[in-house]
Amino acid sequence: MRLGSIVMIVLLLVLIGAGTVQTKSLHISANTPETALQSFFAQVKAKHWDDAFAMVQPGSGVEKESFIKDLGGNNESLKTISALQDVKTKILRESGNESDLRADLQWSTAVGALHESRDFKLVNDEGQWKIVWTPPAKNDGPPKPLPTTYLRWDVVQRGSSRDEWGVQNVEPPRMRIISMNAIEYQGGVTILGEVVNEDTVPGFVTINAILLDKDGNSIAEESSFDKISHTLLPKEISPFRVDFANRKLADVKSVRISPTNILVPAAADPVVGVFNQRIEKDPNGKSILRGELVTQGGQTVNIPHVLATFYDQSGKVIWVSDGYVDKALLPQQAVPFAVDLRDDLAGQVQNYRITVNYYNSNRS
Amino acid sequence: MAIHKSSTRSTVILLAIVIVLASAAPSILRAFADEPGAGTIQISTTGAGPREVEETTQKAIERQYTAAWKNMTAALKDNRADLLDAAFVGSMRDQLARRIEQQKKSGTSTRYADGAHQVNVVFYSPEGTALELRDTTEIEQQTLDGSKVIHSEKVRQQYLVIFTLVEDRWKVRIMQALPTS
Amino acid sequence: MKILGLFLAIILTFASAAFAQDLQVPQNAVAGEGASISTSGSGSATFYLTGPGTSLKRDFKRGETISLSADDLAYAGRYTAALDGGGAQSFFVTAAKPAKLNFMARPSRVPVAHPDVISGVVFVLDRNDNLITTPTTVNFQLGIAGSAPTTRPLQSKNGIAWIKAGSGNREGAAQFTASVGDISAKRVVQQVASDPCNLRMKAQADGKNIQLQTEPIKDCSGNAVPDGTIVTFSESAGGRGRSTVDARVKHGVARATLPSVPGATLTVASGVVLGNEIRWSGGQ
Amino acid sequence: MPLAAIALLALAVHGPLLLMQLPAVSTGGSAQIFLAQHYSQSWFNPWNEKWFAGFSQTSYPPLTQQWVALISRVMSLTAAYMVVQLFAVILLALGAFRFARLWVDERSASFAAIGSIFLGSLSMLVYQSGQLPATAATALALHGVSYLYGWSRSAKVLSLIKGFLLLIAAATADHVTALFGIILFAIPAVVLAITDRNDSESSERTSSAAVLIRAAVMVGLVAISATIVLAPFWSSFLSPQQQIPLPDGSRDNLLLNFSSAVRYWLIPMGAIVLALPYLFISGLAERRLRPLFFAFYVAMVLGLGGTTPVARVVLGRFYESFSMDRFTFWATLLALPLLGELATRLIERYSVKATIALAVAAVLTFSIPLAYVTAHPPSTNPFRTEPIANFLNRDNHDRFRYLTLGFGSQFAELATRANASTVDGDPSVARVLPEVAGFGAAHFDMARNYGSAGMESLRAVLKHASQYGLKFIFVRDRYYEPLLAFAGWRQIESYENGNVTLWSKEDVPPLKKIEPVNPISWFERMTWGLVPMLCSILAITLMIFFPERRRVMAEPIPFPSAETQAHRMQEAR
Repeated sequence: MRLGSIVMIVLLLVLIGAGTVQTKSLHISANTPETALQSFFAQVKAKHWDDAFAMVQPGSGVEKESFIKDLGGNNESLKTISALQDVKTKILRESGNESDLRADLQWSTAVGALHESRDFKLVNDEGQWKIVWTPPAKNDGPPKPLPTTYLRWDVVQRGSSRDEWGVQNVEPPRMRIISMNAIEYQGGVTILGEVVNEDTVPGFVTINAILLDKDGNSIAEESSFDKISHTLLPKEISPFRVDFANRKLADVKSVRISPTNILVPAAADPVVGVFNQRIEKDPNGKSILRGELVTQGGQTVNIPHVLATFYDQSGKVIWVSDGYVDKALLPQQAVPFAVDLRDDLAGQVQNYRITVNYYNSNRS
Repeated sequence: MAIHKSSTRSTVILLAIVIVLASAAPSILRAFADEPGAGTIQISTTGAGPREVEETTQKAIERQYTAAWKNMTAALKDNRADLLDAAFVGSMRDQLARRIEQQKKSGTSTRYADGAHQVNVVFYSPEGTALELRDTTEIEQQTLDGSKVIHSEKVRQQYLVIFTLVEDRWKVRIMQALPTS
Repeated sequence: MKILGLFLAIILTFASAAFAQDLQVPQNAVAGEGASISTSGSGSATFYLTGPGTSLKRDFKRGETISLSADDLAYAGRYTAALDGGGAQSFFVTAAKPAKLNFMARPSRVPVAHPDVISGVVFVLDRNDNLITTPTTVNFQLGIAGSAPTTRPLQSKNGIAWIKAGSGNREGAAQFTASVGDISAKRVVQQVASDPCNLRMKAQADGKNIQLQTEPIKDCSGNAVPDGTIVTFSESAGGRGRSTVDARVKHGVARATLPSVPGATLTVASGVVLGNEIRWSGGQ
Repeated sequence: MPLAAIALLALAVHGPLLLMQLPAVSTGGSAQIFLAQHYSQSWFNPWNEKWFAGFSQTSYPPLTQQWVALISRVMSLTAAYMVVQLFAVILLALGAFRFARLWVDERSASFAAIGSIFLGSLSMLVYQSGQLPATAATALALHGVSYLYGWSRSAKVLSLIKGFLLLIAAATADHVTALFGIILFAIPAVVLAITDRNDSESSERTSSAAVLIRAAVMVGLVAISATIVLAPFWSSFLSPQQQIPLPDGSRDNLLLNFSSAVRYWLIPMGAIVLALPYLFISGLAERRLRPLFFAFYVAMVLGLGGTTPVARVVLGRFYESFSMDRFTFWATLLALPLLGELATRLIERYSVKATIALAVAAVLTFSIPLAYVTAHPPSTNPFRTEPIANFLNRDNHDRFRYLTLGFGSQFAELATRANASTVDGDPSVARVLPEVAGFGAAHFDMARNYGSAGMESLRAVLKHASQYGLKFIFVRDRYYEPLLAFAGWRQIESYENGNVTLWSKEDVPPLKKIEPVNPISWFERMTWGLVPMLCSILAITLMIFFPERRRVMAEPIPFPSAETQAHRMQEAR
């Protein structure tokens, strides 16, 4: 029966071998440009920076530290709380020892899935394909720390005595919806608009929308969620977008919009400038609104969020789109951003407006 | 003799019927109080001002005032102050809680049976956070010591009620019986 | 059955009335003041008093006077005094003199020079929070430091007096006072600048950038808009893109830095108010 | 009295640890306590409003939770859980003895039972994962399978009744054991019954077919009854509900992932790893033991998870539904009879030295998992959930729903303490909210661990916060803060020195109760509420009051001195 034992052990080893080969096949291999890039991103996904950097063609300006910062993020940016989820690679050009590839990266981030399209050049280095890493564009000098002298509003809460009848409380700030538009898009109904804080104190606003049928009954209820800048300083305007999936505009008789606003503590800093805004076509032919974000104060912005409002000739809001920027904004340093624009609307857009919302990890 | 016997029997039967009916009187009176329309509240907003009463506010007040009477009746009957929070606030809640506390101590309780309410909104504050109404209703009130009915009466009563908006609900803050003119 | 019930109720009412002669209840009781109830007859009995916030049970000897403390009659409303074995009388306790004004002034912030934007509602209460339903004169006074206040006396109705007033032309903390006799309640209504009026900016070259600065931003009544107000500077350079900065007002003016693009158009706005426009020639 | 001694040893070893309530903070343990709390309050109504905005507890077999609920009448829920777990461990040791007795002599079976108390895999399941249902169901299944052997081989009606009741009880304790565990133990037992059919003292000859038919009758009866009793469970379990697979180390390739290999294989196997060559040689050496070896082999290969392709192929859609460590647990249990025999042989040959070595091996196998649990506690930086529960229980805060993010195993602990309802729930009892149906069931508390799909499903439910009355979110992992801030929640409070923050949304209306989804019939409520408990009580009563022949047990067993001849072919006890 020793034979039987040997057979069982061999069978076990074969099964383990099969399982390991199957798993291993997903790991390091750099025989072709595509597998090399896949392997590279497998290391990035596992955050094995050393192994990933080993697949980068050594060259001037390629430093491991900046390489890790580029892929793993820094300054508590969105990248630092992102994980690479999926990679799709495509060969753009192949010639002998050089190849151009495009990687469509899907990141899982704290604010949802993010897509990134990035082009890479690979060179064949003694049979192994290596990635030619383009270091991120350096800004002019190190960040300049500037003192923050803007004011801050604090809300002093009254002690929670049981009965506060007749005691004067501070009202929530006055907010006003200055425009609203309902459209049908991708099999659903979308409500677009803008809200302004007309008051002299900051406010926190959320927009709830209810679709009503011809009998006044509620069909669906949704909120603006993250398609709005919730904290509005005095006279600040934010766009909002409320999406209702699987609804038809024809079924909707009216829309009930209910903004909820409260007085909140807020700081007037940071001020973010949006420079060089322009509508372009990306390599895939899609319309994109691009620009650069620059903080004008001395504060770092960890996660910027860009909201774009698009207007037609009559000044009507025809679309609102948004995008998160995966790099932190350091004082006075420009960080590029790109926001999608619906191709079918690109021709109608006469004007647009960018609002920058942000999250700071030290924000209370 | 036969006549005498017969009249004695009749007297006993009659007395028995009277006793039975007398003991059932509170129930009968309550049955009357529970006639159709008892406890129903109809709110008129005619003459309310300075702010016009919104339809949703009117419905909310109707609902909350009905709940207030229901909760107050149950709280005073069973001596349960925890039932008050849903519909009362401030001094009215404290007032009822104090009464329940005293009832508990003395082993007494109060039963209310309210009839139909005719309610007029007399004031609705400009900013929409306070509302005053005048209610005319007929109530039957019984004071009980343990299970023994000490006193029972049925009166027509007028109340001045102030509702205030607390968080997201209208609650009774003042409910004051007015002297009958 | 209904007739029988009615008959019994009448009998019970008459019976109660007969026993009620045993009790002499106060006729003009005032909330928060003591009172007494005199009784007749002999022997011991139990006395019950139910009313708003009160439920008393006391043993006593018939013929004695039952005294009720200020606390027993703290609340205004209908009270019922009853004896075990029958006998009951009801009486009303009215609210005492005004001791507290519940003053709801709205809003706490208001733009200047707007009519009927301030409202004040006063609930006239005694010291035990009973609503004083007899008409009472309430004086409302609204004014800002340095100017004569406006005073209006109004009669309360059902315990409530209310007023609507417009905001003044000057920003600052307006004192809003309601008083009855020597009792008063004070609230502050912050009168704030209205929307900017005549928003103007100037531009200055600063190397590769343009420094933009507004003139002191004021509303149409001449009040400076509060610091922190958003002012949007825009630079539009046709096909070369556009730049914007949402600056905050600080010490009455707003500043921003934009890239210098010759031929660009510079505009300024705050909320829905638009300011002047500058065509940037490159700093010359 | 070896049985009593084994029970006492199990009590002595596990009693103090369970008294310390070690499993209370484990993910599985706290979830079981939560589910038991509902039975303690509402035995016959499985609709529990505190998770998933309302879900039916028929989505998890009820037996152990009902036992905990019953015992919690006289003590706290946590203490009741520990009592039931202790009972399960003792029952497991006795079951290991009974099962081993089918294969090996009494002395070896005693060693096997002692070994079961010190199993690393058991320690991991009890103290790390809090798998009370799995351990209890396996214990019941071991006894049940032994009676299956007795009935199949000798047609004893009492064995049929006991086995039937025990296997039903096992199925109503844990569905994975019902689907896979019972099969792994039953097949070798039935094959053994066929082998042993004519070895009894009786001169009557029995055919293989008769044994098989009897086995089929019992298994069929169990299958039908379990299907009827657990009907509400099967309908939800087998519905094509998508579940996002949670990364689980037990499905890793253990050769390529050392930490997973340690956690899911080396520590559960413990000193058994050293005995593997013996198991392979001895298990195949004798024809009678081969079925046992093959069952062990299959369980071990399945327990290797992603190291071989077998588990993925064999388990199909269930592969990603549960952790593979229970297959390793079953493998170690299936190895015990052979290990018991090995212990007997070693002690025969090396006496005291062997005894000491075996004792050290057993103690190490048992203590290393405990050290691992201490080093890798189920809840890192445990915190007090009382202040959070107090917040939810006061000022009508339970008019709204809440959500926790990053609470880990303390998620269920908070759910047990709080009166308020959450939109989340343990994935083992997953009800998929309509909003997240497109992404699959996920435990929002650990949404980030599910990757993009998890975060998208979290976004989807947050978008409908108003519909669910979801106002309060307690965050223990700052990872989620940007999403909440951008979505309109504001931080309003912090607890435990800022370790946990409370976020609130202003415009959320109070919750609307959700009516039971697919409410079950009165009959189903009754069978669900009564049959599992009755089966387990009746089975244990029968086992105690109607024990099988004590022919062998009457003989004194020399311990630890050697026995000259091993008795292998004795009946189940």
